[in-house]
Amino acid sequence: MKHHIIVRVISKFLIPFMFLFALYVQFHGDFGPGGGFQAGVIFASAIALYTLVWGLDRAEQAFKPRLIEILIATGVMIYGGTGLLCLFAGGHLLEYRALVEPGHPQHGEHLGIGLVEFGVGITVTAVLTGIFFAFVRRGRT
Amino acid sequence: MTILTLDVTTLIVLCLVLPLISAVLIAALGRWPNLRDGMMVVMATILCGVVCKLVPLIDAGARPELNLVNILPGDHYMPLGFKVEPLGMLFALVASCLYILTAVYAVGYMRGHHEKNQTRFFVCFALAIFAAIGVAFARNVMTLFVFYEVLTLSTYPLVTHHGTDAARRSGRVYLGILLTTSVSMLLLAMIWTYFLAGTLEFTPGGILTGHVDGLMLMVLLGLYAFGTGKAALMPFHRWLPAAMVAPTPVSALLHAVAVVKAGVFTILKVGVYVFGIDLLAGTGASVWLMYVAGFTLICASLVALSKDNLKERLAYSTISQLAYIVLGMALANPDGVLGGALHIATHAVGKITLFFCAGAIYVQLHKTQVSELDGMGRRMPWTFAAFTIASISIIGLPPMGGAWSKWFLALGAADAHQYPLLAALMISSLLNIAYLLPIPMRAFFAKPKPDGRHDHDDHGHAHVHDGLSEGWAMTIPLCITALGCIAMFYFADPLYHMLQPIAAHTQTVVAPITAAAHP
Amino acid sequence: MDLKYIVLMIAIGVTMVLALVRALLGPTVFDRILAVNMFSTKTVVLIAALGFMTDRPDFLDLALLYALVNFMGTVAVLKFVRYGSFDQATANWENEG
Amino acid sequence: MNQLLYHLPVLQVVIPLLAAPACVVIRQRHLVWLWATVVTWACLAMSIGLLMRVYPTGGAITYEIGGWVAPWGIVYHVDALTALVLVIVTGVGAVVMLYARQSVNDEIPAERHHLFYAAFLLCMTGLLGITVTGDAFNVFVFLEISSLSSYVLIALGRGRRALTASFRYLVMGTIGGTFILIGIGLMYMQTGTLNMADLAARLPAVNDTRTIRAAFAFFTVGVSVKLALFPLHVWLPNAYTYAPSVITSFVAATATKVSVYVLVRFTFIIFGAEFAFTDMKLDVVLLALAIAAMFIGSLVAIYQTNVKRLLAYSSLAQIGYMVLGISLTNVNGLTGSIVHLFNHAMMKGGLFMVMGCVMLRIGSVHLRDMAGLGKRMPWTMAAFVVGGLNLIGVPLTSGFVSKWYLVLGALDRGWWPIAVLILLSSLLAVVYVWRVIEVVYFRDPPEDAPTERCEAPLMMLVMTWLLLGASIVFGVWAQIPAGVSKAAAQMLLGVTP
Amino acid sequence: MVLTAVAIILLRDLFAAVMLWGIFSLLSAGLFVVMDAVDVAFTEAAVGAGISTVLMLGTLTLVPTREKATDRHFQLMPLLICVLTGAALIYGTLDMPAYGEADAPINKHVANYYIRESPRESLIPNFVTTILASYRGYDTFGETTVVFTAGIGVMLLLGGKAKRRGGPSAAPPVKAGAGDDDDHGGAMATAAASASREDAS
Repeated sequence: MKHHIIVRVISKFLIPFMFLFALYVQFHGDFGPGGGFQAGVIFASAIALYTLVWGLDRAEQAFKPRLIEILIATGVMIYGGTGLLCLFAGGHLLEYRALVEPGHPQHGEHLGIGLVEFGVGITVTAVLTGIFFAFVRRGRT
Repeated sequence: MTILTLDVTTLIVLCLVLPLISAVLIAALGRWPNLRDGMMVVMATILCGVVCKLVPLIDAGARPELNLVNILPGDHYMPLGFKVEPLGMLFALVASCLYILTAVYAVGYMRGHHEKNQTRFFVCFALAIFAAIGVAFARNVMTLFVFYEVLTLSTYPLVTHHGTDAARRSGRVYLGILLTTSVSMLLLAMIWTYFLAGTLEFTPGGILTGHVDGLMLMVLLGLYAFGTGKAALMPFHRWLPAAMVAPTPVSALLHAVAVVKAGVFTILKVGVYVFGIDLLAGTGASVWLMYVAGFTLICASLVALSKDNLKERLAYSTISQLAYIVLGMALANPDGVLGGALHIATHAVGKITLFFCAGAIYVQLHKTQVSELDGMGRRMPWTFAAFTIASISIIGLPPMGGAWSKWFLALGAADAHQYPLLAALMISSLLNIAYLLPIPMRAFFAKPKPDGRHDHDDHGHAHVHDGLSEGWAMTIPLCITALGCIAMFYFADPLYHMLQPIAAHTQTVVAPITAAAHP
Repeated sequence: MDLKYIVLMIAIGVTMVLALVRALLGPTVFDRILAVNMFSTKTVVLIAALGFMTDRPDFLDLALLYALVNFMGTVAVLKFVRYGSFDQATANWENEG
Repeated sequence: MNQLLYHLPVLQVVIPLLAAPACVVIRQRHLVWLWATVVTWACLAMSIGLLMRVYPTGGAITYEIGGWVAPWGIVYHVDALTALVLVIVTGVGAVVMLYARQSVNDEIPAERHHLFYAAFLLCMTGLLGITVTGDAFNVFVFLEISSLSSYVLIALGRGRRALTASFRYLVMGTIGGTFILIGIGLMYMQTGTLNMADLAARLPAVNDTRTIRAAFAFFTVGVSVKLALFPLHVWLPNAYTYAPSVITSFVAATATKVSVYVLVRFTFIIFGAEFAFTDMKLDVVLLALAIAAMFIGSLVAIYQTNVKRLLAYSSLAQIGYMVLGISLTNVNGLTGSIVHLFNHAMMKGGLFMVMGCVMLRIGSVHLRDMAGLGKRMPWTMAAFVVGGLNLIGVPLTSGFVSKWYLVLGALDRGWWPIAVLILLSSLLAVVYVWRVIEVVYFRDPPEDAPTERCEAPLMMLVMTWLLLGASIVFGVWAQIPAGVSKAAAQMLLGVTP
Repeated sequence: MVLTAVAIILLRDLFAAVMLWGIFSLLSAGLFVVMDAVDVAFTEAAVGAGISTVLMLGTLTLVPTREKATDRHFQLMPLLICVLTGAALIYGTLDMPAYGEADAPINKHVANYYIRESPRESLIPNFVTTILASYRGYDTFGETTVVFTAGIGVMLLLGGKAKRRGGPSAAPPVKAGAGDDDDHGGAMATAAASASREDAS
């Protein structure tokens, strides 16, 4: 089965690129299409590809189940935390302009949107990875 | 003693709370039967005393009230509360007095019969009394309905006490009919009344005048009359014979103390305080009810005649006697209503005696059929003497209490120019004679049947009769109630006096309509 | 619209339809996989071309995304077809590789 | 503090929402339980606080999320009706949480407790979010949260049948959700807005378009699936029967109530009573279905031998009452409907909790295994009697208050046969409740069955009684629930009190 | 697209159905592109073509790839419901404003405000992002929670090594694409994904 080498080489080449692209989608969402959700999906796809090629055990060394659980929670908490932060800063929930000093609402928007998109990205990545791992693990028996 | 100085509200509270406390204590003392039963009788006596304390006040024209809680908000004024008036006072008096005797008797019966689950039995018993007092003192239909249902539910375990298949089946019939009628008709009638009149308070002269008339009034009356399943108006009478599977003290409770009396009391109370007898008389809405009642009382008497089982015969007799009371209300004139109200008391005393006797006969002789009683009078002379007295009272002959109530009912029927009903009353009384008197006659004058099995039974239980202390616990109550039958003839005046306001008041309110009603 | 774009669109369209037909008809699994793969490649081309035509550079992101994700999808499909599991045969694979 | 009070409407949802991921992080199962309990009770306190702000003053609170005013952003809207439903959800949630500990220990593997409680909190979050939002699409979002979590939670029940039950619920629920989404989408098409108040203002202008009629149809059918209105109820019985006891109590007491709330809110406030009932004749449809539900639900319940399933069918009938009240479209009827949301939550939650106790102790809720249980678990079974009386609607129980208003509503509308039917159907309740009571108290257990006392753990018992006791208290003293419901009904119908 | 959808339903071979599903997703992405909704197409590409195919295949690794031959008697009810639903949808679209029409309500009210005001209120050129994360940021929060819920759900049902459920009870008849034990995760992930996708529209 030597020909698997093709898959492995290409994967090795592609996976970093996918991560990079995911980061691009994550942070470029302000300007082009995409955002946290799509970035998360691409991240998860990359991890899935890694798992497909190198197997679950190696993938789980990098992404331990416990870590995935915490990441899932973290993403939501980042999102909600941003919202509450706005609230404690004197605004309404998710009122990003409250995050920065008055007079620069647009900066506040930018900051807030960046933060929540980051939260979305983390949660989506972790959830999809977690689901994928759960399936693969279940198939093992 | 402090009770002598208690104010009237406290008295009402006590009337309601005492049976509840009694129930709790009975449950708590379940492990010590003697203590439990003694306590129960003591509590019953105190209760009776408290109720009696109320009587002079009511007699003097006081109408004490007690409001617990207003259930619904704002414009829906519907308090859960109590207000004592003569009719309720009478019912409470009957229930609480007879409760003492029934309690004593029940102790004797349950022990003599070695029944299981005695604690549950007595707890439910106390709860039933609580519910009966609640029904008696209810200030509005709502409160009355609440306690009516409590009464149904608390007596259900009594009816199914034996837990056999037959008992369960009867329990189903009992609960089925009582709940079905009350939930589907009485409740509807109640909400409808509220919808029409905007209140449910019992008010002298009624609350429906001017809100409804014609056919709707008849329908509403029908909903009340048939919805009160406890009044056992035909065709909703089946539960009463079915409930005969229960131990005899339960039958006494059902027939005399609480259940059926609560039924007819409800009908009387609704007729007087919700419809107002003038409205009924004026519109003639209750005429059909008179005939239903008349039909029931003749029919039930005929059925009673055909029953050989003693308790069943008495059950049908009760159905017939209840119809008298309903008839009294339906006549919608003072004499009729007074007669009906009085009949609650007189029938209660009479019927409880009969059931006490039946129970005593069952416990001592193990006889359930009338035909087996030949010659037993000599064995239980006191019991059969009491039976005779009570029978005469039920039939309505002087010098027994029943004479008065039947007299007034007959007057009422004549007043309303309902001569067929007058005839029905007379016929039914004759039938009463035919199905009641032969029982003591056989017992005293017929020769015992030479049946081996019976001899054996007699022998075995003669011992019980003589030796065990439970015997007197049953005999004494039934003697007392028998004496009560006689006493009610001679001392009916206070009762009559107390009840007078129910009828008197209505006479003065809308007299012209009454005149117009009779062509 | 310029004629060359129309020709381009028609060409891609016909290819996609042909791929679709192959994917529907089968008959072997590999026919389908290849057809789907081809179909997705053509989608990438189509999107890129559309982006070029309408002067929208964001479409390139989209095309890029497709290209990347498709690779992962194809690997997954192949592994499924070959091993019937995403994990089971990994050990062998490791040893052989 | 004032600051926090101002944010109460949104904190009500966000706090349980954020508490869910916190559960996953905490992980240690006792701590997670404690945390979830504290959070649910805090939620209850918040919703009571909200209720006190809108009742009896009669005001409504609006909260702009993100500071964007309607219709540009999403707003939260709290009025008397909302606050009542919030109290229902958080109240049942709080009680169930305290109850949950032993039951969950018994039914869920220990290593998944943290996820279980997280899912539970999410389910509650979803229901609260649906209730409190003033934005049509936001309803759908939170509907998804609550539905997804309840599918999972139901699937956790013992035995494989929980899975098929959950799957069926998933299929039906997804169809329902999609229909709701289509409805909202069509409305958006014609109005260009998603804000409820804005929709209400803009819809009358386009009422006669087919798009809005289709939107109405889709939306109503979708919600009917979610609230298990009679012909669309097929997911309900199995889901309730096989779910873990705690979940059955919670979901049965809250989920369908929130759906009824959504139906009420959309028909009366957004589409408008005139469009919904005069143009679309929704009242006739609902009336027919409600009556069918009342009778068929009760009749089927009579023949059940699994008590949880019996109660599930009884829920179906009770939902019929709620929908019936809506179809009466008058103050009394609607009051009955709304107060029944509250009352039924208490009684059914409590009854399923009783079944949870039974499940814990004897491992079955089958009627034949419950013979003679009245002696072995007297307090638990007494609670069942109380709940049963509530279902029947005996006076002084809260079920009676609901029926009172419903019958008055029917009489107000001049539909006295409906009044009769309402009462007749409660007779069927007598039959199915009594079947259980008879077995429990008056049938002797089989010879080989154990006879020793096996009362449920104190905490479970106390919580069960708390709910059922409340149902008695609010039956005797219905000022608050009936008052709030009446205020809500008047608000919905635009009647000035 | 219709052809593909019908084929997916009719096919018994679940694997082929998954493949066609991929094509269906590509086609719809193409449709979104044509409708000028790049963001939606982007999401569809990422989810539909990529991860959901993999997850469905993941499901197939756990269940037999051929659908069980349930008795295929003609079922009128589901068909009727489908036809009714379709008819209602078509009925609803009859009065709908034409796509892209400038004075359709959808383009005049809120959306118009977003397009006009969003550049002023935030520095972000892609107003879709602004809408999703700020104007309707709370919805997106909700959607994130939906995804979170799906994750929790799958872990609850599939996670853990211990096999909880024993007992070889017969697997109940299920619909296409569904296994018995593990379909929830897949279906839920799909549901979550589709929910999120709707959000973008």
